[in-house]
Amino acid sequence: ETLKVGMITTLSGGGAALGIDVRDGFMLAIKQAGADIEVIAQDDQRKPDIAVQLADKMVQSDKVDVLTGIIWSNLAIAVVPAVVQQGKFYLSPNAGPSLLAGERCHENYFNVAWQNDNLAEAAGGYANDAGYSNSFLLAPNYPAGRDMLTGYKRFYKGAVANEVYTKLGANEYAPEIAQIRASGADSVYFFLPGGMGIAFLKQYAQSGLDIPLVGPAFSFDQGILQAVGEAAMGVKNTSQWNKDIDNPTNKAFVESFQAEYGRLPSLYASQGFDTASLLISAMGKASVSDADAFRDALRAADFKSTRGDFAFAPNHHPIQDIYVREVIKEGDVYTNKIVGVAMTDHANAYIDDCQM
Amino acid sequence: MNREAAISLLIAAGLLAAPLLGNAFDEPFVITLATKVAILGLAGTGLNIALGYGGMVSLGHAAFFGLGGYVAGILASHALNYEPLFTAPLLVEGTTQMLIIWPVAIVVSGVAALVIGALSLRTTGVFFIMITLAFAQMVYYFAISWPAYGGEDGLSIYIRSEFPGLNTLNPLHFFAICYVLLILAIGFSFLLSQSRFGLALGGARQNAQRLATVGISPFRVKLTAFVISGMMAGLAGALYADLNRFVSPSMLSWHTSGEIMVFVILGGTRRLFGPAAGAALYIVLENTLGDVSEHWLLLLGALLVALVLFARGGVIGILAGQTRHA
Amino acid sequence: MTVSLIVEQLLNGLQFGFMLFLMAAGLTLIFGVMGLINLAHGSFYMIGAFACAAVAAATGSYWVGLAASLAAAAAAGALVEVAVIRRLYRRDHLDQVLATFALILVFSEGTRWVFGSFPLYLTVPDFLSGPVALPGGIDYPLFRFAIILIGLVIAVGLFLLIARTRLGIRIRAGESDREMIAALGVDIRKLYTTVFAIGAALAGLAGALVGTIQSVQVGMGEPVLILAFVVIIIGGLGSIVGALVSAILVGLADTLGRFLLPVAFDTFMDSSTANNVGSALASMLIYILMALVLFLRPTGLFGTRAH
Amino acid sequence: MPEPILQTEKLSKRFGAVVASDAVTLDLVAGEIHALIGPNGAGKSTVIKQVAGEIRQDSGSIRFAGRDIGRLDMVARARLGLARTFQVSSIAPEFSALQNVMLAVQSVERKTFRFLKPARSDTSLKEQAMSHLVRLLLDDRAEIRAGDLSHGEKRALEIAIALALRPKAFLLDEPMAGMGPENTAKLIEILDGLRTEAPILLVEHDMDAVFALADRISVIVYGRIIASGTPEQIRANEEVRRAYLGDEGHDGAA
Amino acid sequence: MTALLEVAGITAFYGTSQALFGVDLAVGEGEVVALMGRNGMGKTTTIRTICRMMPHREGRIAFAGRDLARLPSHRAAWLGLGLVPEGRRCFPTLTVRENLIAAARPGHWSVDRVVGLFPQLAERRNQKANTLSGGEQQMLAIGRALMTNPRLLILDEATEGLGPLIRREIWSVIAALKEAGLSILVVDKSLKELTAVAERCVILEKGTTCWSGASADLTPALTDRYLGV
Ligand SMILES: Nc1ncnc2c1ncn2[C@@H]1O[C@H](COP(=O)(O)OP(=O)(O)OP(=O)(O)O)[C@@H](O)[C@H]1O
Ligand SMILES: Nc1ncnc2c1ncn2[C@@H]1O[C@H](COP(=O)(O)OP(=O)(O)OP(=O)(O)O)[C@@H](O)[C@H]1O
Ligand SMILES: [Mg+2]
Ligand SMILES: [Mg+2]
Repeated sequence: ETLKVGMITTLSGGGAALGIDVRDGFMLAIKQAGADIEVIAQDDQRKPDIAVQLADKMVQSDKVDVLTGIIWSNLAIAVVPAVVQQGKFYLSPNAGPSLLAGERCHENYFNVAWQNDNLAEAAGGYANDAGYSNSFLLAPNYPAGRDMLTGYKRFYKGAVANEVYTKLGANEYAPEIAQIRASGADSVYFFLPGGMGIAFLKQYAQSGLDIPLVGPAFSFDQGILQAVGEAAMGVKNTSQWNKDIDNPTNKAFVESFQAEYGRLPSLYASQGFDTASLLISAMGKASVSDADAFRDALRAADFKSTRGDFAFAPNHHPIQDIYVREVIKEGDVYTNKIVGVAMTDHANAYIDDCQM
Repeated sequence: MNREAAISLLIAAGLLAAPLLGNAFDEPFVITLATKVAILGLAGTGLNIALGYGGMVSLGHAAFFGLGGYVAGILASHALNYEPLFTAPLLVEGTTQMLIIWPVAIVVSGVAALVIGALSLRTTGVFFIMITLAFAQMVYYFAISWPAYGGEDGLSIYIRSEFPGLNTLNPLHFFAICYVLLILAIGFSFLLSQSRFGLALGGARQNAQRLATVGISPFRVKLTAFVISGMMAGLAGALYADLNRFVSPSMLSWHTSGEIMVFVILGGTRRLFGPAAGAALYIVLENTLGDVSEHWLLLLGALLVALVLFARGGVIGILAGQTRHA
Repeated sequence: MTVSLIVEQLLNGLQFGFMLFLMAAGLTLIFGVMGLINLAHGSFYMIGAFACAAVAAATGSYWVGLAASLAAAAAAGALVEVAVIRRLYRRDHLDQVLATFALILVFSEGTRWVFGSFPLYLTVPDFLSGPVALPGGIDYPLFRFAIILIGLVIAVGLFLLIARTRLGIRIRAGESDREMIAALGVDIRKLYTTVFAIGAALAGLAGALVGTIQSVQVGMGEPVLILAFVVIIIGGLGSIVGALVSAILVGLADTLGRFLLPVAFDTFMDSSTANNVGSALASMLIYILMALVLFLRPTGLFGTRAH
Repeated sequence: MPEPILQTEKLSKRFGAVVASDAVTLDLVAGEIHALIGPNGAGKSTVIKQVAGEIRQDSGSIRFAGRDIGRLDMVARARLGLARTFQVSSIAPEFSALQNVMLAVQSVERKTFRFLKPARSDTSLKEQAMSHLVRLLLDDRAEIRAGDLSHGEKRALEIAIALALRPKAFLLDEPMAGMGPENTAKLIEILDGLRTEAPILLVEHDMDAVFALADRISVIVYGRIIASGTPEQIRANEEVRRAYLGDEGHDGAA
Repeated sequence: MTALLEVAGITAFYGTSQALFGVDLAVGEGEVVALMGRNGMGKTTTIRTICRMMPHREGRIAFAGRDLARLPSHRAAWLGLGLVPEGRRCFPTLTVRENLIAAARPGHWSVDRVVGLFPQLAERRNQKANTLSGGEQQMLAIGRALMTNPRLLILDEATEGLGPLIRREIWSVIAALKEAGLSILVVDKSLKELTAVAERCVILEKGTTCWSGASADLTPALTDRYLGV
């Protein structure tokens, strides 16, 4: 029978690019598999209260079986616990807050992207490999920002030159750049998603500083890179996916995505695609009406991921390789190339906090 | 009965009928939406007292709305985690009883309104708009970066708070609570607007100097109205927290202030049912336009512009004509 | 902490101040002088940035892009004034709030429709690119000096326009009594359309210039809107000098606050709490500043008008 | 002479270079109309504003009903019984004329903070307010929006509000301005009768009215009182003639 | 002779309430006409329709041979209407000088001539209008209208709030302007001065012209009946 999926994601306003990529990746997988899935995708406007109400609607009125789509951690925290309590499945294509990985983990909650700290941890690991010993850390002042610095420090072994939290949404980084200059750091680790990252990278390039930058993939994703341009060239960043990961699934995905939508897929598109692939694999094994069987089928993660090997840790978050990428230019297009592996079969730090 | 009264009755009846129909036709989401309309209408009714009757254009009501929400969230989360709020000087436990949460929310937001109002009422006009915004933004950034109750991530309540004799988890019951409170608030606004205090408040809005020369302190009158207004917004916030079983700083953001203000203007300032009508229209548009197009915000914007241009005095204004009680 | 760091931060604060002034310049005219509440100011800012980015990409010339930003924003401004704002002069101020709030939705979503959801590329033109070396070993980006310079020019220009020209006198007269100035023989409608378009063009120019070193994306105008209002209110309505002074004050407070507050708190609490509290306070700082100024001077620093 | 109810002592106020009032010493005793006249810009309104508390004097003191009110705000002074009218009508434009007066009545009753009882059902409030409108020939305009009244009607409403305050003293700033001849005559009659209720400090440029009404006249020029006395004394004063009256006083006598 | 200003049978409304029910009035070239009536009879409303600050519904208003019906108020002003409005309406945030030059049009009157007429304004050239005394504002309003160098000067209670000496001064200015050939329409409360300077009077009662004729024909019976004196 038809499986009903409710997708709550950001389709309007500033953060829409991410939501659209997740949705497009997700839909592509369904289309390719010809799976019998009905997707109801709706815009959460990046507001937690709207997201909660959409979840209510999808559960109560649309009677969906599975929910997915949320981009932002704060929205996920608002929506997921209530949804899974009502016996629905939630597959996260992006947000992976520590709360949902640890204390508030749930048997019906699966994260197909990463635990939030993962890419930061990998960046810390990479910093060790690169021989950095005095890092300057920079993130916006909100929970995800603090998690991203904690994740880095969890693996990074060197000293911390300074740790600076900026206002969320800040676009002006001259004061921080001055502090970096004065700090004597040998590397800068930063987490500044979206427009913040664009502004920072451009301003950093203008400042004439040449201390190496490293960060999680979020500021270097395919959509954003074109806007940063030259200023991002050569920067190392960590990601569980890149378009040049060498496996047939990924190759096919990148090609078909480009053919379908006329643009290169981003990290988020791959996550949307993988989420749908996981769902389809589980559908093949069990009916969603048999929750236990369906859950086991999901847990088996018996699908071909665009990132290669993929398995779930006990708290239903990925065990996966995380790569180091470098920003390059291919023709006119700025993109990433994998230059190394930061961590292999990496899980997450919250497994022990999770009792399910 | 004049025309506005008839329309008001119609709106009240419609808002009551929608969830009942939703329930009958197995569309429970309609109940949620109607509840949301009632709650945001309540917040708007509160703002209408300050903005409409008192002429105090506050762009900071999200602060009171959010504080009410956080009161509910914090009390409930302490109760659910069995952690007392304070141990010294006396033991204060959390609670999930609406009948306790509401008064606390009302008092907390009232006190906040008293402080913010007292400081802000030195200014008038757009300066007042901006200083109330400033205070709300302070609370907002504080909530975002203060980790104890979740910061930007917010705070989940998981279980809706309880009301004696009702099952609040039943959407209809919860709607009934919100609806009754909305009607009570509107009734109170009506009495207030017709009372001697309402007369003085209108005087303060139109000409504070005139009021002062007849020996009534415009400051005291306005501050009183501002506090009442903030209290209603706080109560609405507490209900909103229970509706979503979740509070977050977004309740405190200037968008929320702006949205509540839009409900009031859209419905018609100084119209008793204006805020509820505005909230209903906005929420219905928000929930139906999305199916029309991915670019539904554009449609919404265009519709709102058209409404401002052609519907003087808001929705109630076009329906009921220009006259209104001053 | 070295002297040169402090000097550099002061310079940053000053520069941020000029940037703020630039962002607020258009609003000074529309809101501060004409007295129209225009929440869609940020949209003109965004339109300028997108026009500049798109045209610069198409033509390869940053300068043509800048010209396009002026033209596009002015056109949008004139259109908005004629189609919407003009019909609201006789109404409650609040109708302007609702209408321009709605216009934000229209412009943001319209821009996303035309340009897609991804940020656009816009970067510093080559000959303004890179740092210059200042005495004391400070490298400072050349483009930021250009922003200071342009900010100054606009400040002086606006000041002369408002305070010294007949046009300025008429705008101010219209702000307090449109009917009367018209009865005396001034075509106030045309005048207001023109000035609104100029205000929008200034916003567009600011969007292009600031977008060059920040990011060009949908929604970029929203934080600007609030900042610009803050600047004008602190300065006092109608006062160009006030707007400039207040922009610099806000710029310095914000820059020094985010840099010094964590350090200051570090002296008496453990460093991670200090960092949290300090940066939390820093993000509230400009609002604290605004509340303080308004508490002490309810019509702003240089304001006399209580409207 | 009885103890004055209102007494200003050396009130001074400067605005930059302009000395708006310069050591103004004035008093008002029960039962009298004391006119304050002088050229435009001489500082008459400034005196009224200082007494009413709209602006704070730079120096000097004000006593009213036996207390020093120099530091009280407008509201407190009004509550002590000072009723003031404005040179430029100051009314609540969206309220009806009647509601404008009701506001004053309820203030006198000290019953403003009543939230639940409808004011319109309060017949005594309404009746009292109406009686004051009747006095100023405004009864058929009672339900009109005050902002829609004609200029002269607004001026009359302003007086009605002051009457409704039943004050201990009136401060009237050009009450006749803008009123037609008929209403002026009517107002002269009203003020004439009013002086026994409460004394009036009257600022007015209508010399017919001033000479018809005043028991005492003080003349202010450049912020300074240059003469004070009975109407006859003032009319005869050469300096006053030169600075202000011209030959107006003679006409008034004629 | 065709009149400079001709108002015939106009009616006008504020919202739904009618204020004018048929006003007729004419001002000839170089003529001074007084518009009279009790408070609230429609004098100001008539003036507002002439200056196009509000529309009329029926009737005709022509100025210098042009129908004003479709003109916006600034165009009417360009034809040569100069208004001293009721209640002064100086631009409060502008200085005295700025008030004067805001709408100035070239001609005889200049800032220097105006402050020559009202020396008190000279010292206050750079003072904001909202800090002027009432009488000073009135002088400013008159000066501002003169600065537009009108063909027809319309004075709505222009001597309100002025002291006796200045008032006399204004009346002699009006007389002088009349000598110089300016047409004037004037509303004022002081009958004596009005009838001295105006050739003709028009009296309004409840929004209609109830009497008009030469000043000389204005009998005490008439003034008692229509003006209450
Ligand atoms: N805020 C102010 N700033 C500067 N000058 C002021 C201010 N207020 C009043 N003045 C000046 O003080 C003087 C006295 O003004 P006031 O209003 O008391 O005059 P007045 O006697 O009432 O005159 P009128 O009869 O014309 O109303 C005037 O010259 C006026 O210009
Ligand atoms: N804005 C308005 N809205 C509604 N009615 C108005 C408005 N202005 C004036 N009126 C009414 O129109 C009528 C004529 O008013 P108008 O101002 O023309 O009288 P006027 O003859 O100039 O009186 P005054 O001598 O008092 O200035 C009055 O009854 C008045 O109440
Ligand atoms: Mg005066
Ligand atoms: Mg009149």
